Amino acid sequence: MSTASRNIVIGGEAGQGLATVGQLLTKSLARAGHAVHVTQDYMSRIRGGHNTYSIRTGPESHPAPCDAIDILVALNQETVTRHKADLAPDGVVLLDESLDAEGARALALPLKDLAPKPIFENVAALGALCGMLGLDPAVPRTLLSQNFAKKGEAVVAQNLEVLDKALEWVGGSSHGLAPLPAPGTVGEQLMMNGNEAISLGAMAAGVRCCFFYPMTPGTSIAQNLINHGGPLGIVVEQVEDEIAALNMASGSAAAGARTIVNTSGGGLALMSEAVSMLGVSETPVVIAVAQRPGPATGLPTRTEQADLNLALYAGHGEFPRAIYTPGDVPECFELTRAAFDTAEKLQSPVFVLTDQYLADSFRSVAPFEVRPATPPVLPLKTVDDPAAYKRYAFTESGVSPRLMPGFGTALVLTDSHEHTEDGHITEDIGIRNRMQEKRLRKECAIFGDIVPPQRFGAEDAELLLVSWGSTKGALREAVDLLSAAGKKAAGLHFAQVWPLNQGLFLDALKAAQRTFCVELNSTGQFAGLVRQHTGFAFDRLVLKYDGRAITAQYIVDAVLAADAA
Amino acid sequence: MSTASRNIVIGGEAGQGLATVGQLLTKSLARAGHAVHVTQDYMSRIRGGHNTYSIRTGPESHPAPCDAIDILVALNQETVTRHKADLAPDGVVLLDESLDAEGARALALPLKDLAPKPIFENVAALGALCGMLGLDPAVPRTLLSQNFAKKGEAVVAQNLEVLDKALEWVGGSSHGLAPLPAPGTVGEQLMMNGNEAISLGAMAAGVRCCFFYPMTPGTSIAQNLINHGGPLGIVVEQVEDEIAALNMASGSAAAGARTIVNTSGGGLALMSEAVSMLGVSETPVVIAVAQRPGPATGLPTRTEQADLNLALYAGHGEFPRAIYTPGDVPECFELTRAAFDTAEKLQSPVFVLTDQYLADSFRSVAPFEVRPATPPVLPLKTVDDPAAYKRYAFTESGVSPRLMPGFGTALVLTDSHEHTEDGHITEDIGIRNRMQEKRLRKECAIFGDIVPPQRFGAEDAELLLVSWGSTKGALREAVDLLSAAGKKAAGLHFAQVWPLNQGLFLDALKAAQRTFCVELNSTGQFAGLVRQHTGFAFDRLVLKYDGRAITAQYIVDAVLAADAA
Amino acid sequence: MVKIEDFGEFTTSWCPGCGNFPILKAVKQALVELDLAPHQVLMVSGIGQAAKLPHYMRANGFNGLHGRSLPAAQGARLANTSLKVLVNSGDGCSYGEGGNHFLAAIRRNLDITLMAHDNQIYGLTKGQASPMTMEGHKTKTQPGGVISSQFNPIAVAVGLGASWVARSFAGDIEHMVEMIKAAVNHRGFSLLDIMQPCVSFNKVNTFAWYKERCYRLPDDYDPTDWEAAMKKSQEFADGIPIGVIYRNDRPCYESRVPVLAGDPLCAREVDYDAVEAVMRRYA
Amino acid sequence: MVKIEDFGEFTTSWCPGCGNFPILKAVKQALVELDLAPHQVLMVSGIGQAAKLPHYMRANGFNGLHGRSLPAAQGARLANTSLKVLVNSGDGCSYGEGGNHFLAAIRRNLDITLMAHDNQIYGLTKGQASPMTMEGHKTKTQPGGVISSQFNPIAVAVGLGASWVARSFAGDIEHMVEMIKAAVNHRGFSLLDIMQPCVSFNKVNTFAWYKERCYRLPDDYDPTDWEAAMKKSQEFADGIPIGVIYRNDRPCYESRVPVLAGDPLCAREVDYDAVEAVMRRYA
Ligand SMILES: Cc1ncc(C[n+]2csc(CCOP(=O)(O)OP(=O)(O)O)c2C)c(N)n1
Ligand SMILES: Cc1ncc(C[n+]2csc(CCOP(=O)(O)OP(=O)(O)O)c2C)c(N)n1
Ligand code: SF4
Ligand code: SF4
Ligand SMILES: [Mg+2]
Ligand SMILES: [Mg+2]
Repeated sequence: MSTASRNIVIGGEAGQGLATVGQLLTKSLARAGHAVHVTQDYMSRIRGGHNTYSIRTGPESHPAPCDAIDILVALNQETVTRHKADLAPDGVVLLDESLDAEGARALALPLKDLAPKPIFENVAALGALCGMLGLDPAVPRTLLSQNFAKKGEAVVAQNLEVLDKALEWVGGSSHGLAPLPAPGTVGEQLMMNGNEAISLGAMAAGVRCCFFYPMTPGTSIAQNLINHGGPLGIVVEQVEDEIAALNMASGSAAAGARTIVNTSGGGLALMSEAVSMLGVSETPVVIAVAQRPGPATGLPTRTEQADLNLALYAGHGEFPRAIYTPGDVPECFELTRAAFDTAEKLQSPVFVLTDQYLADSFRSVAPFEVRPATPPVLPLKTVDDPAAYKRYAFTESGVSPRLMPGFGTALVLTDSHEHTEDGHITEDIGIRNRMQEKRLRKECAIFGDIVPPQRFGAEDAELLLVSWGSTKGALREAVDLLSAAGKKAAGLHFAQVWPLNQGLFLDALKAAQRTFCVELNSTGQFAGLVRQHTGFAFDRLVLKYDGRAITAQYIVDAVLAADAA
Repeated sequence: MSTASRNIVIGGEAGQGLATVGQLLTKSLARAGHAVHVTQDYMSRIRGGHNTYSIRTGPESHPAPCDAIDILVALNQETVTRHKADLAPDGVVLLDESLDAEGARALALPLKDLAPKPIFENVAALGALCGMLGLDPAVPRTLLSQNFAKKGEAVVAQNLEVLDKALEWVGGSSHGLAPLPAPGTVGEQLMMNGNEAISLGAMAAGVRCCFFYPMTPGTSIAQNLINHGGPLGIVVEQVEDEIAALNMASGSAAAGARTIVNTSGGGLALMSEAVSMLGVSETPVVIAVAQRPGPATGLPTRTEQADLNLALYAGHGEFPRAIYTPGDVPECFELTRAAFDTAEKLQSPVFVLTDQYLADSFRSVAPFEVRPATPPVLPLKTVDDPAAYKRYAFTESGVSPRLMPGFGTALVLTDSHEHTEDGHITEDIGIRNRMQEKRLRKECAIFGDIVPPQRFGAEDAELLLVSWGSTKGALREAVDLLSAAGKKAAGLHFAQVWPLNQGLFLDALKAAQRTFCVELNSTGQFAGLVRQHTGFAFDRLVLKYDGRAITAQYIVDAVLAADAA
Repeated sequence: MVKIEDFGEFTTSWCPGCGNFPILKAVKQALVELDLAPHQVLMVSGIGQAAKLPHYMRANGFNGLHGRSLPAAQGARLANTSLKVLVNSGDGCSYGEGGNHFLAAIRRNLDITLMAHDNQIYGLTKGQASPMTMEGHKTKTQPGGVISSQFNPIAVAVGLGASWVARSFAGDIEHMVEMIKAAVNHRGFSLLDIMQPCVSFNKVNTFAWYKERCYRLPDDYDPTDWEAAMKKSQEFADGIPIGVIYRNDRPCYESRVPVLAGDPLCAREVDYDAVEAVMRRYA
Repeated sequence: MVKIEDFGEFTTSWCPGCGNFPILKAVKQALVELDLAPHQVLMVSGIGQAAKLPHYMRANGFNGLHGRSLPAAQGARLANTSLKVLVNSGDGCSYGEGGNHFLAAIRRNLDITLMAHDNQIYGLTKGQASPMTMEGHKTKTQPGGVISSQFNPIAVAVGLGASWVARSFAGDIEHMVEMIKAAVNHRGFSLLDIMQPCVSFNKVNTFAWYKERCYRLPDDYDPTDWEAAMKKSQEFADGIPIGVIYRNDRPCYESRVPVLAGDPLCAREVDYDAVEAVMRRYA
């Protein structure tokens, strides 16, 4: 066990409230100044089965999942049975006395005694955990007081009493775990997962409309906008199907409202035709896709990165698009906000492509600057010469001034056919060619904004590990582990995978002795994209497609095995 | 004007019957033993506008469109105005005396005199054309007799009279055109377009179900099956939308019936989710996609090859598929038939990807052998040990024996989730990995069947021109023209673009001094695919995206320009 | 005052004699009488012959995908509630490919108007059966006659308690104008199904066929009587009632979503303080 | 004789107390009483809690995509008319995502049975409103209450002249068995909407709520009376009629398509002479 971090895994059935304990604990940890990283692993069912909520924390812990468990909180026997083998050498099982530790080191809680009613068991567990981790008791106390304030003072007092009792009990027990070292001074921290950060990024971008059809793990993006959007002037509509969602978005966006649509791979597949409509009609919509493993229904609540090709090629015909692949929670915020500006500059669909792991991964993060550094890029409300206005006017950049209909006498005609500058159907060869070239040319309008891949590790690395999207934290930790093992290793993480600007990365790839592309899929989609556009072939793919998040150790093992071979 | 071929362009408004004249003429030409190649260019409207029906013919003419017109049949004035500049030096306009030849060499027909009623004008035009081309009058006479037989002898007689009168009139006129040289002896020829050949291929494969939603230029595949399918035991159902079409297909195919779905790019986009369902559920369906230019509605009646990426990546998640891209009418037949076997071997979706040009291009072809050389690959009806049957049994090849439900007591469970061998939902990591690997492994089952690219031209070519799909004829002619111009040129045509077997072509690409990839799109999708999977980058792309078919001259010009540069 | 000339004159690609011409005329006339200028309306459509209408008049327009006119129209309406949103699309587009959106739009009751140009056929794709093609009608793709029963938009809409349901006939411009005006004035989703002869592909339901059958609902017909409306919804082959078949006072979506009160959403600025406040809730 | 044990027993992932359990039981019981063995039926579903049903009984099964159970079921039925095809899926699946297929299946009238497990909520995705959620019902995603009016599958089906329309209640196994048997025996598309408590996410339409409202249609109710059926279709919050609400004798699709007579299509061999003959027509 590292002295500076702990990996706490809460396991139990769906419906047993493991997320409740987990969320109280993570918030307490974050408020105490610790770094927190959550991985949620759950089945596609409402009750029963086996789920886990894993918290990696400590003053300097890595934002990635890891395998070895320091504290296993077992809400049922199955949790002990399944995970005891993963306990770190000095790991402990925390469980109710009625359960069997199956030979593992354990701290058996007298939950019946600590909690006057079953409903208080969560708080008792929280108390025990805070005690074992050595958190300042004031932190969970304040949190509980705030959480239950709405329910009245009596409820607050009862909960605090349970908390104190559990803290006291743990204080008197001998679990043998050292308390977490105190963190240095950190400012206020937010506890937020990827989907929440995407929603907040959209709010900061001035999103006005969100259309969605429920689909795990994308749904909570809309949910967050529903929870908070009213006062901000946001309308969120759950629609009849995914096709309606993106077509409705094409209408609201063409009318001038910043619009987001959230879904997962299956929903995006259904939206493919409408993606193409956004392309030809030059309509900006941000599409947030939280991936889960396919094909088809696949593993509906698990994680994967196998829809990159779909995001790249959804829709018939050829038109520009951009794809952001945030690697952590702050990037979810920043890149979603950026996506709206990019969509408006490109007048095209822009994707924010994440996955279940990141979508559901709560993390401690510093508050964001909600005011943008540069003013948002917005469509026009009026033009100087309304009679001369043409929605698809030919310009050098390919970008035509985009006008909202209805605010002046200029008329806006948005169209799905090949069209003339003013949006009317045409079959003219010359106009067709110029329009298609105009549309493709727009990609240059955002070329300067492409997010450069982020590099970490040795400058003169021999081993270069490349990743995109949610694997960023694990990649970074893997680079640290490899370096610690004496390898000259570095990582290169892509938070934007399209368009590609090879000037930003090709030299680095070529300079490395061995290159690895790390992806949560079974074919190496990003590696294929890089090769297609640069000719560069990775030496090895490090792939994983079992639906679970990747750990640094998995990457390290794969790299070392390949290196030895 | 070549002595051995003629390019006849019939132009007029939609609704003026240019296709009727065209079809009568092409059939006469084919019966007379000439090679015939039709290019149809039409607008997205029912009446009015400007359409053309172009026939390239002669004893040894090329199966590709060409620009210079030998006989321009003008059904209206606009045709003269638009196309007179394209007349070959000794080209002639054939038109009614009421129209103005605008200075071009012309043969003005006294249609009013020749045809007793406007309805006979088509036959009069046919007569005039047959006369100008020097066809044996017996050929059109027999054709008309057969065509009008159902309407009774009087009608036949009237039509023959008009025909004879027109033939006679032309005989007495001085149009200055040499008759076509007599063809050598050729056997019986069929006149068939790409979609008809696809339908016939499906019939020969024993297709049982066709589901479609009308979409130009894909619709006529279903239409042909409707016209002829009844006696063959084929059910064709026009459904409520494209999503229904492919999901219905998943049901009928899972039940054991060979099934085809036809559409165009926009329809395929809508089917994307269901494509993925075929992948995970291991259900064989043949999807015939006749491309038209996008994005979105684009140019709905024109031609393009911009949906290769969509066919490659439609659907979320990763699973095998195959994509055939026939280059001519016989390949439409052969490869559609092959697609059914491949689909069954792969238990996955298989695409037959064509485009409007080929779909609508009537050609003279030798009759096909409708009996397959090897027996069709079919699912099982019964198994030896019904109780032990598992739909997704793990096998070395990845291919599990596929059973039709209902013919024995063995049970078949088809599923869209990740599943166990017997088709039940699972979230087990080990099974997931094995199932995903099993599915991908199936690609090897068809690796040996991959259609090798077809090479023509010089063995030791310096210039290598590569194409896929409908551009085959133009490519071949371009190679001939380049060779005639003293270039060492060769062509390599891909009638199957996925899976790729680089062993079949990479050496050839590398051996050439300069390579050109010819595609009817604006980004070079096939070139990208080749680079992604082989690292090979073409020296030049020869692209065209104006919605019209490519000519050999277009390719030659692009190649020579690049070669000069 | 808005004049009919404000909406311009365009060459169309419709067949001579097509029922779309009088519908276009009626749309323009209704807008004139409603005093709605071209920039105050958004004409939305899908794909089909009818759906080309936005290209044939001066106005804001959105010509989207086949079957998807209603979602796009509703999206635009949500973004800008100051726009009058009118949808013109074919029967195939509105009831076939777009069937699910039709159901949802009825239930959602946003204040938009759907004019379904109901020629009972797929016109643009050359004469396949549409959901409105009558049982037994033989077409090229249904040579044995249509087997599926005819769709009934009126019955579905009334059955679901749609807030405004009417039918009209392309042969009666005056009636269409009256209906379009009433539809646009209705606060909520209004369905106007317009019987439209297709001279090229529907040789059964011709101008004469409709002319013979379409009759105006009598003055004493009470469109608020649901049962009567349901009964009317079943009349077709022997007589087609035209007029407002059903209406009720269900509040429209806009009136029930507080966020939509005030300025059009698309014109609002970001309130960063409020965003900041939301963010602080995650601390 | 088919026995209930033939259909097996499986552990499910449904919540204890879920209304899906009695429905599953009724399905098995009905098949036993119909003497249909596991290999003679094909159980088709989409995605949702209800849609997991084919995994919980021994039978042929097809568990497809969310909203797409009806197309898949119809495809299978066309391929093999000797299979009895039964569809079990949620209200969201059948009337939401699958709305357009619902309309088409009614009109097409293929001989399949749809059992919509109608819990008036999206269960599997944790409690968003479904098309059947009642107006005003507050959910996590509709915190202000649902605005769209409730979908009414009965009204739509009867309005379109569906050939067999019924409702049942998961709290009344005997009634469900009777209805399922009648539905399967009906030659044509049969819709059986089953009120199904979702104990986890629908706290409004609970077992007690349904229990209080569901009443059997009286013996003298005439399901062939369209007007009466239309009226019945409007009853819900104050009393939910269960039983066969409407039926008629419309011939089913299979009986109208000559090609389907005889052997199942999937079992036929290719007649190469006939193909050859077709080819010769192009000469
Ligand atoms: C997704 C998709 N499927 C099919 C088509 C082809 N298509 C264009 S218009 C049309 C039908 C038109 O019928 P209708 O909506 O009744 O309009 P009409 O032409 O009769 O006015 C079809 C099927 C398309 N454009 N997009
Ligand atoms: C295309 C697609 N969209 C969304 C989903 C997510 N999803 C799964 S089940 C479901 C709704 C389930 O509701 P219902 O059909 O009523 O079934 P229930 O769970 O209530 O039985 C949704 C939205 C999906 N699987 N596929
Ligand atoms: S095909 Fe029919 S609907 Fe289309 S323009 Fe012609 S007459 Fe009108
Ligand atoms: S969530 Fe509702 S419908 Fe789903 S299993 Fe639980 S009780 Fe049943
Ligand atoms: Mg129509
Ligand atoms: Mg439900």
